[in-house]
Amino acid sequence: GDASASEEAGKAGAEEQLVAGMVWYNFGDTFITATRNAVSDAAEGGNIKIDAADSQVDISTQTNNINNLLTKDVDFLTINNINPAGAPEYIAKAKEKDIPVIFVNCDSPSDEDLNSYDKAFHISSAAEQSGYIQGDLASQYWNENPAADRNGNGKMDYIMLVGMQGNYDSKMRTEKSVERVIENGIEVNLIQEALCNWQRAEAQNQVASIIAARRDDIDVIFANNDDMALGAIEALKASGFFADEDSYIPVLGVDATKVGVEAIKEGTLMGSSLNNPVILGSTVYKMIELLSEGKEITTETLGRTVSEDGNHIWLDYVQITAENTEDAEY
Amino acid sequence: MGKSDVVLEMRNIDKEFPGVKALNHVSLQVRKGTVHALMGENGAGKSTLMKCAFGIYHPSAGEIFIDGEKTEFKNTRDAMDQGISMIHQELHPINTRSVMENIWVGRVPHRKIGPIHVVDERKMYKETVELFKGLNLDIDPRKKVGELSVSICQLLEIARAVSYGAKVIIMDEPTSSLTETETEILFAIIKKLKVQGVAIIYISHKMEEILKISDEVTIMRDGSLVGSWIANELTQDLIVTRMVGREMTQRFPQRHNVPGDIMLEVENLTSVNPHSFKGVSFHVKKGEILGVGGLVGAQRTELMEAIFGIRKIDSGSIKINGKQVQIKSASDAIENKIALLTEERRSTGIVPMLSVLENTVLAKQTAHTHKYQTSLRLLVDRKRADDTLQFVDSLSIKTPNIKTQIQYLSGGNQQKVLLGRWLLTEPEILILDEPTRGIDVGAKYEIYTIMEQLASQGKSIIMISSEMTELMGMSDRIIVMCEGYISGMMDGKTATDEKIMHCASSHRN
Amino acid sequence: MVQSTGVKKKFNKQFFLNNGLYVVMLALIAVIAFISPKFLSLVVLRDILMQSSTRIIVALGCMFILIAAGADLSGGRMVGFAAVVSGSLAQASTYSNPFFVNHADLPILVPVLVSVVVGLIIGMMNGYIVAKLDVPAFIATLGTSMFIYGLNSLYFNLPPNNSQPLGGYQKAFTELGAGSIAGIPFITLIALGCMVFVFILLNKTCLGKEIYAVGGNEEAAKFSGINIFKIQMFVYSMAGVLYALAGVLEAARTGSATSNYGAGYELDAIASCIVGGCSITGGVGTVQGVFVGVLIFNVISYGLTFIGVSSYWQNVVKGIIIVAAVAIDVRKYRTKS
Amino acid sequence: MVQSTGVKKKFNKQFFLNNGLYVVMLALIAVIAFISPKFLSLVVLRDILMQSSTRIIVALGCMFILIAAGADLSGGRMVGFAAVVSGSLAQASTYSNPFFVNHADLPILVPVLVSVVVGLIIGMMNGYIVAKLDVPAFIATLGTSMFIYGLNSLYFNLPPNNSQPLGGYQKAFTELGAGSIAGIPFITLIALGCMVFVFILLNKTCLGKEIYAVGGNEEAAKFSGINIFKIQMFVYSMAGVLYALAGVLEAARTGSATSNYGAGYELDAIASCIVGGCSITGGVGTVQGVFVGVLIFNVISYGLTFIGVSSYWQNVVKGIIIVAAVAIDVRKYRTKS
Ligand SMILES: Nc1ncnc2c1ncn2[C@@H]1O[C@H](COP(=O)(O)OP(=O)(O)OP(=O)(O)O)[C@@H](O)[C@H]1O
Ligand SMILES: Nc1ncnc2c1ncn2[C@@H]1O[C@H](COP(=O)(O)OP(=O)(O)OP(=O)(O)O)[C@@H](O)[C@H]1O
Ligand SMILES: [Mg+2]
Ligand SMILES: [Mg+2]
Repeated sequence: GDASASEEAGKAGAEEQLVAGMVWYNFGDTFITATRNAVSDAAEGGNIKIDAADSQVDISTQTNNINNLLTKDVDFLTINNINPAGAPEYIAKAKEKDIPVIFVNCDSPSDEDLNSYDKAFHISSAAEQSGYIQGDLASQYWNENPAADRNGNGKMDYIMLVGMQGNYDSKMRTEKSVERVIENGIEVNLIQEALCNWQRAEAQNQVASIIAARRDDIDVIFANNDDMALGAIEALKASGFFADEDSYIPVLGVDATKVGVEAIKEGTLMGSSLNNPVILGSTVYKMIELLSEGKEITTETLGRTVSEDGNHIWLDYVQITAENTEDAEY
Repeated sequence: MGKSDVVLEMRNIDKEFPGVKALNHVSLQVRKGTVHALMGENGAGKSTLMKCAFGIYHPSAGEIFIDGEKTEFKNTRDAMDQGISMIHQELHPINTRSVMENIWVGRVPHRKIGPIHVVDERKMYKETVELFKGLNLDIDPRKKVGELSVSICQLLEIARAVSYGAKVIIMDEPTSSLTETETEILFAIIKKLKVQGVAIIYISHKMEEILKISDEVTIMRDGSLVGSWIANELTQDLIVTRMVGREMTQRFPQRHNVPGDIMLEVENLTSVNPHSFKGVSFHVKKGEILGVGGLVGAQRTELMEAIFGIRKIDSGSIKINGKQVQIKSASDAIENKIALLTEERRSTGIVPMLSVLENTVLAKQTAHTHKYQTSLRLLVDRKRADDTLQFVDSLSIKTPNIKTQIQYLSGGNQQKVLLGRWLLTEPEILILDEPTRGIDVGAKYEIYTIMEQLASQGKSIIMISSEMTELMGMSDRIIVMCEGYISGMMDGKTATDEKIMHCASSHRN
Repeated sequence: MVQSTGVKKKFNKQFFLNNGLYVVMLALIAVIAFISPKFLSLVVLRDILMQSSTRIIVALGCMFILIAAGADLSGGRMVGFAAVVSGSLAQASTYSNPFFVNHADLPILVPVLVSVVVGLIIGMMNGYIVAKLDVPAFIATLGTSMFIYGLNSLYFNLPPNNSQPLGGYQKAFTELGAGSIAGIPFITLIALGCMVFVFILLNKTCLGKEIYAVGGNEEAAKFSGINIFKIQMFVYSMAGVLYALAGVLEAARTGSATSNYGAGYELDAIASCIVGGCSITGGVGTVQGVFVGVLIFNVISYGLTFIGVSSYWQNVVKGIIIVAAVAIDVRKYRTKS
Repeated sequence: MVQSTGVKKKFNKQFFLNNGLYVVMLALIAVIAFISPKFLSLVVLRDILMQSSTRIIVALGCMFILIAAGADLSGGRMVGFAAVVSGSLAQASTYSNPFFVNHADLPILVPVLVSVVVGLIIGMMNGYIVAKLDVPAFIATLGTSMFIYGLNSLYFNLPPNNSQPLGGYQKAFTELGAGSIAGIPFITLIALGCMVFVFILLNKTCLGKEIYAVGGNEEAAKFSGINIFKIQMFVYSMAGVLYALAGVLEAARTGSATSNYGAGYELDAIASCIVGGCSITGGVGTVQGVFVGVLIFNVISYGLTFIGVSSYWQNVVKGIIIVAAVAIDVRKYRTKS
């Protein structure tokens, strides 16, 4: 039955343009913007119009946007979901309208929910991976550099710069990075967790204060994104770090933004990880295209690994350090 | 007096507000070196005409001539540049700034350093001191205006208007918040200005003043011109008749009230504020009108506000009908059947953006809510409107309708609304702080009549007044205050200007 | 004949001026409908009403404050706090990530009431700080807004929840936010109820009149026997209750809640009120005005998304429309000539 | 003897009351230093001054508006716009991800001037909307703030940048934000310069007196022939320029810029001003007051992080301190007895 529905959609497409409604959590976010741009690039010359809405980091606005797009009778719905609890409802609504729904770069709806509708998909990088990469890089540095334990207490004393309370990525990165360090057999000690709302200036201010208070205790700084990591680096520089090799402190970010990569090249940011927005954006578009043509989404048709039950596509984070900055180009 | 003497001429001025024709073909000629009184009932259009002459309003029709030349004022700056200055009926103090800055606002003495106008504080101070000396005023130029009393603000306003060195000075009720001493200061100033050839347009509802200082009188009624006369050709009665449009033989009503038992007794009342009233004792009887005289700063207002529960008392007691009462707020006072018509209409009286209706019923509605409510505790609009209309009629309040915002009424009519507000609470003790300030003769008479009627019904009335005639004409008894003390008490019938002034200026002897 | 057209023209212009806001809104709808005719549908109306509902309730709270010449920046954070508190209490006992482990399904009146009481307490706190401690309302409510945001974050971060977005509400609670009767969403009905309630309170009760008087001239109100402290306590408490109610409905409507809920709602609410004719100097404001104010904002947001204007351009366009709407609307007060 | 102690005590109490804000700030510093004595160090002082510098400049802009009895919500977005504009022009030609491809190193005066001119234009726009179109300042500036945020996002998203955080500034530009002379950061010196400039303008020039007059009583000012339009245009323009300057310095200080820079600065600035003695009803405000106001906020933020208070608790504590500080400070006005 569904194949014919897709066929219908395909036929309709010949005369009438298909519309994909896309809900993004924040247009102000660097990564999301890059992804949106990648989608637009992929859609260029295609038959599918993209209708993007900005949730402005607000679940309520996201809810409004989804309703709005459904009311407009879009043919596809993609949700960069910040409301995991709402996933079942969104799937139900899409099912009611009989349109495909794709959850993009967010916490996965439960298998039960995904399986309840054969046109529900989830494509995302695994947020925990970015945490693991940070953990591994920190552990590696710790093990290779005896001087890494700056206060000699045998523990990795770290600062955690948190993106946003209640945010899935933020939570995963905060938890998994340290978990991995512990798994690697290193004792850790939290100096301070600072909520910086993804902001560079905020991170810079708070880290300046922490340095003034605990200058000699800081072994590592984990940041949930590159912006905050770079803010921390700015504060470190201002208080004399990074002047020579002895005044190095490993700072770890996520995103591999262009400025981030510059900092890696410069030797201040130790490492980051890339969730390639171009791959994400183009794959999302490819999925929509396949669906519009009535084709099935498989590892072969999509060119990306599709899970066995056919509704998960996991994209990998790529670790970026001074050795492979060229991998961050996209 | 030839035509060439005319400095300011207004010809056939029209001005309309939504729903009101405020001015209808009004003409006015003001001569050099004279005082031209502008008279008329509340709402006659005096202030509106003057605002047209000062560029605040633009007339809908008509012409204005300065020294015989036709002109037009786009704004007040234009008017000032052409030699006009004005004392406004409603004061506009900049409370957050100093006295001298208020005087020189808009034209602060300065030096030019390149393109920058640097304030010359010293010069500003010196010029202020000189100005004040010339006008016989004693005010610290550095004081913040917010800390000064209304009367001082009024004097400042006068000084400011004079300091422009204008050809024509418009004075819209400059003495409404002055006592006689300060009024004398103003008259001296006016005399000096006349000699210098300055023309003065003088608006006042105080009859005595008019004939004392004016050379010519123009009378308006309901937005139209009644006529202009040389002052010596007029008598008070004639002016009143022409203003009101009917004969008025008496300024004060016949009094039938008989003072009875003591109603309110104040003993040894002392303010927590060391500069305010101290050890004040007095009483007022049922059916009595008690006048309270004194100079500015005599603390009469503070005393009454304290009795009304607004200001804190350090010691002393208040008894009503022989029973001691604790009054800690206005609502306590109202509950004890006290009403206070405040001195400053704008700051403590009207709620500008609310309607005449809302302003009238405000106090009664708060104190006796049940009278306006249904069983569901909802207000009945009809009852409120009835109460309001009753006073609009009985006090002949001029307003397009009772839904009009009170801020669009003329000053005198606002005052009547406020009187209505308090009469509605059916007080036993009615405190009136300068009740006829800015009120026209006709309306004054109406207010006096109401006072007399209330007193005849056995109510007690306390009237603070800086107008001697009113004080003597209406009071059964007069107490005089000075610097926070009660400095004298006398019978209303035997009181004289001299006696009152003597007590008002010193409490020690 | 010529005469009568002249009069008519003048009348039309006056009508246009007096109803500037409505005219702008209708023009806006016309433009959007022209671009995308589907906009004129019941579903769209329903969506917009639904999205406006919680905003209306917040704005009503804010209106109380503005009429009384106060200021309140705590609205947004109050919405967030109430959302999290009610969400944490409205979860189904079967939900796999419960905020409180091992509890039975609570009657949904419990989350509603608890949140509203929290709102009341915080509102009273605001009122007390403003009215008794004389702290300028702006600072007082900014302070409480930080304070309750902090509390909310701490509560939201309690184990085992650890800052996870709340979810898994009982059916009855979700129904409160998403259900409807005869096609009209419950929350729209609740908002309507609030509007009627506030309308009656402000226009038909003594208390309402006293609020206007206090906002119009506090001194005059005091001299007339009005208890300023009582009125200020009342308006801030009332606002707190309305904010909390909005928060509860927001949680129910979205089926979730985080500590970031409601961020920025206070400014939106103040803006809607002012667009709707309130003044920050107090003494004026009507329920109808505020309703239109809120609606304008929501029609713009919804409409621009509906015709596919990008988020960046939306901001540009929104800014222009809001300013233009008010610029047209204020012309009616231009009596000075 | 007894007498004299009595007098002394009274004097102390009066002194305490008159300087409530300073007392609170010193008490705060004392508590923090007690917990962590290292707080009393030059580095900390330097950090706090540096972090306060841009905030002071924003607050000074805001102060102009508040003195003139206006309101301005566009400050934060103006900072963001200026940061992005200046950042895009201050990049080194050698940077691999330039905003403008193939350009030479521009003299750093160019980004500074261009941003300041942009600030001036937007400030003038605000002034015009408020003074000529009679739109309430709150709405006018909210509208422009949306408008410029939209513009900023569009500009920031231009290819090839596509919303990537800006970076790779010329050395001279970075130096402007991070450098110092004799241990005093440049940006602190610039903030100091702004304070002196504003102090002179407000207290020593006719224009300054007129601004106070307009804010203190607009009618009085108008009747005295002051051109209200001119004054309002001036204060909004001046504010725009100061916001823009702050934005440039923020970009230089952080070595980056995104369109989200400055979000929320406007409220912080208003709050600092009010804590420092400005009133939203206009006519009052001093440079010293605003300086202390800004400093208090920054000492709290810095100090709480310094002693390791968690972010969530920080909000709770901040809210309480701000309210308490102002509650103590306002007692000095309590002359009514
Ligand atoms: N701004 C305004 N809007 C509407 N009506 C107004 C306005 N100003 C004055 N009026 C009306 O114009 C009429 C004349 O008012 P005006 O203030 O000139 O009277 P007045 O003669 O000065 O009275 P008073 O002696 O009480 O001061 C009144 O009916 C008043 O209600
Ligand atoms: N400490 C104060 N704080 C605020 N207002 C005050 C203070 N002292 C006096 N006032 C106000 O100043 C005005 C003048 O009051 P005061 O009692 O000094 O003079 P008065 O003799 O009553 O003046 P009048 O004769 O005009 O009634 C009153 O309106 C009063 O409310
Ligand atoms: Mg260590
Ligand atoms: Mg008048």
